Amino acid sequence: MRVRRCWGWLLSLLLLGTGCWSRREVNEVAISSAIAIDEERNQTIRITMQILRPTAAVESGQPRSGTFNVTATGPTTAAAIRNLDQQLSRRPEWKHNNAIILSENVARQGVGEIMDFFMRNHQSRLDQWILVTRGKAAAVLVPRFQLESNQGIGIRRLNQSAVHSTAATVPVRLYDFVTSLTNPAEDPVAAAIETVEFPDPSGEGEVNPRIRMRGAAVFQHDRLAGWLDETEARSLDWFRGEATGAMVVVPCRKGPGRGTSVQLISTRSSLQPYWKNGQPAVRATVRATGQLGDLMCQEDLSKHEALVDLQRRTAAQMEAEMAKLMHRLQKDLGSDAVGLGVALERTFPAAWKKMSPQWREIFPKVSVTPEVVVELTQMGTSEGKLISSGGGGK
Amino acid sequence: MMILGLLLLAVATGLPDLAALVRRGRRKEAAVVICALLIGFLAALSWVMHLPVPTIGATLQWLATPILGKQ
Amino acid sequence: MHGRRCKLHKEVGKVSSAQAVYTVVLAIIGSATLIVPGSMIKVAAQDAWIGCLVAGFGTLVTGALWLWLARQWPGRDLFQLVLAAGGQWLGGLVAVVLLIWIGLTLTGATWIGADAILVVFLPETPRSVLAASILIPAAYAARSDYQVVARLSQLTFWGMVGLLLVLIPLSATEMEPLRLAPVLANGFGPVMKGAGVLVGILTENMALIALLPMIRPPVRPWRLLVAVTVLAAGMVLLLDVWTVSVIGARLPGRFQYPVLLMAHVIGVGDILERLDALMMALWIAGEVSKIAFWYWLFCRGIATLLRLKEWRRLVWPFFILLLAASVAWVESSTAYPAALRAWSALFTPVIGLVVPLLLLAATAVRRMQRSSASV
Amino acid sequence: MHRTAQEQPLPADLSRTERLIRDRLAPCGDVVLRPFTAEGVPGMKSLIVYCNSMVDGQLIDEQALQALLLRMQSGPAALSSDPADPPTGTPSPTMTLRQAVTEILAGNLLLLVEGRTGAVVFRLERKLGRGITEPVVEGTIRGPREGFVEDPEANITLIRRRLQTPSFRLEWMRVGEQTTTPIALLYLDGVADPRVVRRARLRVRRIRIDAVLDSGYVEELIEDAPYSPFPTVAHTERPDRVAAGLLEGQVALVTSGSPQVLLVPTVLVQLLHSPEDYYERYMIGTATRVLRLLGAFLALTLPSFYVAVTTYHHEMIPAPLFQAIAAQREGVPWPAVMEAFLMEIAFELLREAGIRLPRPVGQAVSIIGGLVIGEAAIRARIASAGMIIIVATTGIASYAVPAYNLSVSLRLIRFPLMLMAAVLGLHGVVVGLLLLLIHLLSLRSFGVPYLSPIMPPKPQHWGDVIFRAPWWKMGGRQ
Repeated sequence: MRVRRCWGWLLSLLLLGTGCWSRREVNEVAISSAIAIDEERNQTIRITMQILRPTAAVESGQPRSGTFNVTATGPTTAAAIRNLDQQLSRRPEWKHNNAIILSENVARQGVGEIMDFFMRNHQSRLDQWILVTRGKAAAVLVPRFQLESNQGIGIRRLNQSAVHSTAATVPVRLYDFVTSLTNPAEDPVAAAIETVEFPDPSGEGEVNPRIRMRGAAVFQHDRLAGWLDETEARSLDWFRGEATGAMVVVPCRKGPGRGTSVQLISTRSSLQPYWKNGQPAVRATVRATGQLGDLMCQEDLSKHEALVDLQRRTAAQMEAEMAKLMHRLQKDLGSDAVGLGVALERTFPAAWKKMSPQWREIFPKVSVTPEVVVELTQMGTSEGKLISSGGGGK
Repeated sequence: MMILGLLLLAVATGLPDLAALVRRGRRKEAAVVICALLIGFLAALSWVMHLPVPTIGATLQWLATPILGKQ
Repeated sequence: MHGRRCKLHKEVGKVSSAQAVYTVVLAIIGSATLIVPGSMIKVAAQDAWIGCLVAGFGTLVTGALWLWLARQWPGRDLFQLVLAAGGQWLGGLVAVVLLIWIGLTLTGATWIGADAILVVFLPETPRSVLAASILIPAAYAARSDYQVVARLSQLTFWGMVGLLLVLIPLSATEMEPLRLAPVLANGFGPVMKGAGVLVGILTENMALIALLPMIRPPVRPWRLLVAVTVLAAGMVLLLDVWTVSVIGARLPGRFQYPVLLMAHVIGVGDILERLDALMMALWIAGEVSKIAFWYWLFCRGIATLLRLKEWRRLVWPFFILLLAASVAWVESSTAYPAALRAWSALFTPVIGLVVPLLLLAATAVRRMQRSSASV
Repeated sequence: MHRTAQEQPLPADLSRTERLIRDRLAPCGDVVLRPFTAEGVPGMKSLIVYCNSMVDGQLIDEQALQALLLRMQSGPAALSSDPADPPTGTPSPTMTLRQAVTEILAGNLLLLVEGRTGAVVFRLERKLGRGITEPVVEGTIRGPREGFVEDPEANITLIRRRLQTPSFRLEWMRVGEQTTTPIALLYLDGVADPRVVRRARLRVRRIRIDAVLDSGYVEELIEDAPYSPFPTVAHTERPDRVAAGLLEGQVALVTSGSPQVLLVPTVLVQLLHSPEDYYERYMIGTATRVLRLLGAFLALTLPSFYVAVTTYHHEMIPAPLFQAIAAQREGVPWPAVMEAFLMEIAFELLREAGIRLPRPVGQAVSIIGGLVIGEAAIRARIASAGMIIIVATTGIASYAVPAYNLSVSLRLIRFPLMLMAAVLGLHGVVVGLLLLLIHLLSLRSFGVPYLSPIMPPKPQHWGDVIFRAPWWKMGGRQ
């Protein structure tokens, strides 16, 4: 009698609220893989969403691409996304969205409010990637990835490769981006992405646009402050300790030669603030381990001293790049993308409380001394210097 | 529709116990059960019909104003 | 001698001390694990964990008062104790106040449980259905008496500890102990406010009195009280430290349920995407254990107060009343913290200090009358 | 008057006794009453009564009866201690009419002698029944192949041979007005909890039913929670499983005419263990047991998880898989839960058909049926491929549960769980499992909590719940 009653009023409960709320069948949903946000005149927001066509993956038939783009405008982000419903037979769903691409003019106007929707909505996941592009953001969704089925996965793979191998950009997730947005002591950074026209190598002249991730976009609070090129982005990665891999080309010690390339495998960095005669100063220590990529110099690395010297020169090269970046950030862009403010707040909370109102003025005067230690673990399979090029060797 | 559901819920939760109590002749418990069901049903009805009954949170805050001061 | 042995021993009545501790701990922090860490961090930022220590010691004092009272009237559960100590009128009044407090705690916990599921998982489901889906298992457990509630609480507590033992190492990569760094950066003010949030909830450790007569002897009440308060405050402290070190002290301020947000953050580490389901399951189990205990105490209280013999028959008839109350607790999630603060401001001093002292005084007066009468 | 006549011992006067028995049993048609006189003893009139469809004709030995009569004439029937003497009778002077009727119908021969009250009983039951074969349902790869048969004595012999200990206790009881089926209650003194034994004995005694044709009747009448889908009484065809149960403190009930022996009290954990875990080495035993527990959990929750995740929590499925599922479900007209119900019911129908048909045909039907229906359902857009896989896996997983009655109850509970998954998604499933857990926690089998070694916790037995501790670790301290 006990159990029967328990199922009795459970069913009566179902009667109370017939139907199943917030229920969305798998085939009543339009899956979004990437979202691009542009800004039209008088501040209306244009949302372009790349929707996956599930059946395309199954039916062979005529070669229909697996995705199509849908675009709509609205006064706010949420309104714009809701307006997408007018064109879609199914309700759009961004639970599987991989990337959010912001156009330059959106970034310049300020991204604070736009991000609010993605933090509030229960559908958006925190591990989406945030990117900024120079031209129109919708343009990034047009080119077809050769290796991937849609833009979302393509961008995700590009970001992951940026972290592990090239470090040509500063990969940032929605969660990190919003944390730095909410923290007054920190200025956000985002990866830069662009569409590039490559003439088709087979020469038929059919130009197919490709997507490339290079450089980064640096913000001042929530407004775009400026762009960093590839090498600056890489040194920013070393400051923040985000990327693990990078390819550092070190000029030859003497004589002609293109240089020695060192592939970094893992980098760990930390910022230690200290006081130097009354002014805040920060020591940025980076410990990197790497291996020799190739040797296009006349040197002979078979001896240990040459190896130690190469390690020192690589470290010096990295320190120089990092110093150049700091100069550009402090003098031209005025954006604390490196996170000096966060380090100061953590180690000297009392001092930081007094400094924070004038941080914009103090920041350019903070002296940052990068200290890099590089350790080359292995020289690859060939040993010392094998092939001498040009003048028939010594 | 909701009211029907409420009625069904009241019957499903209250009736078996009430019947058992009446059968065993426990009038006092039966009385308590009946007023529990009645008050419950009225409270649920007032919520379903959106009658202007103040919520518990509001009454608590009103009572706590001397202690916490105006929020 | 090896081999098989008799595994099937007849059930021993009552509850073991360990089960009683787990039951009371979950009765305190069952629903608190959802909102308390968040609201404490909002108020006390990264020093929230110090608030837990302060609240812990504070409620040890109130618990001690209740225990001292219980020792004067051995062998009685909470409501029998109150009626015996306070006599007909005072006891009755105090019992009614206790019943109202238990009812509010019960319905408040149901509301927050339903709201957590609504906000994070099922945005379009009506709140009443979610509240009912949490209240039904709790009523079913309450109906099958305190032993089932105790066992459910024990399983849930082990589950929660197990889950945290899995989650914390997993989130080690995201963890930044330095975020706790500026300790007491802005003095004791916020810490006390943070402690205030928790004290209101930790005063529920006097629920131990309701279970004292149900524990298998030997019963050591003082040790149980300390264990309950330390475990409850310790669990909230662990959650505070963990939340602050993973997502910093600023972000939880902006989220309603930071602890559920952690599942996403840990998922961000691409380690385990499916953590939310596991975390949700245990949070609902914690919710149901808490509500089941208070529902059981509520019905027994009414039975003791009105001198009814059958308390089991009261469980289901009160279902509709409690469901309506829990749905009508607050209008929206933003109003909940203010209501919770009002609830704890109103009831913490009353339940924690006024009631025990009043009853102790009444006992003393009664003792003097009896001794003067017998002389 | 009629009642008292039943209770008094049979009168000395032979003719009255004959009349009593004749009007009681003559209408049966197969009961024979034959006057019997020994040559050497003209004065001794006596009467033989037996039921010839129960008694083995060849065993009736005239000479032995006459020799007995001779001895009885000299003095009170001295029981011949000479073993050479074939079927000696057991005299019972105080036998009442009702006992006499029961004995006759049980296949014994009664010798009534003039001038002596009561009767002498000769056991001449015709022994027929099938030989000891391998149990059909509970087969195992390793371990004894003997299965019980219908004859209770044979079953008890199979058990007794495995437990040659003085602490073995056997009590016979009779149940059922019409059938008076003998039921044997077996337990090990000192191992089984005396209170449990007393409760079992009491419950069997209190059975008021007209016929007991199989141990299933007894199971239903003595079980603890008739309203719970979970079985609190286990039944098995394996003598080694019964021996193991007795060693673990269970009480066995052997019902005459039924190859299933009941084991009470039974807890959930025992239903999930198979005797094979203890015959294989502990590592293999543990591995198969963990697999079985996983199978049981999947059989209960897999379809509802799938329905909940595909209907509500899309973010919990990795993107490529989600895309694939979306593609598969493209043409399916009804929601995931309807599709799940349809497929589950189809699978259950197939399973039931497989059992009902004769063995070779049955096997073929269930396998081919499954494949054909699955394939056709996908092509006809009735169900998606993902759902077919889920349903098939659930079906196979439910076979992993050793106790058939538990696997059926798990399959039954799956349907309400699916309904809750459809209404409240994963939250509904969690609430459903919570309700189930609370129900299990409140369940008791003969006073023993149903989730016994786990909750209330008995750490000394935890070695044998999920894992099977090696023997040298099992049962160290008491």
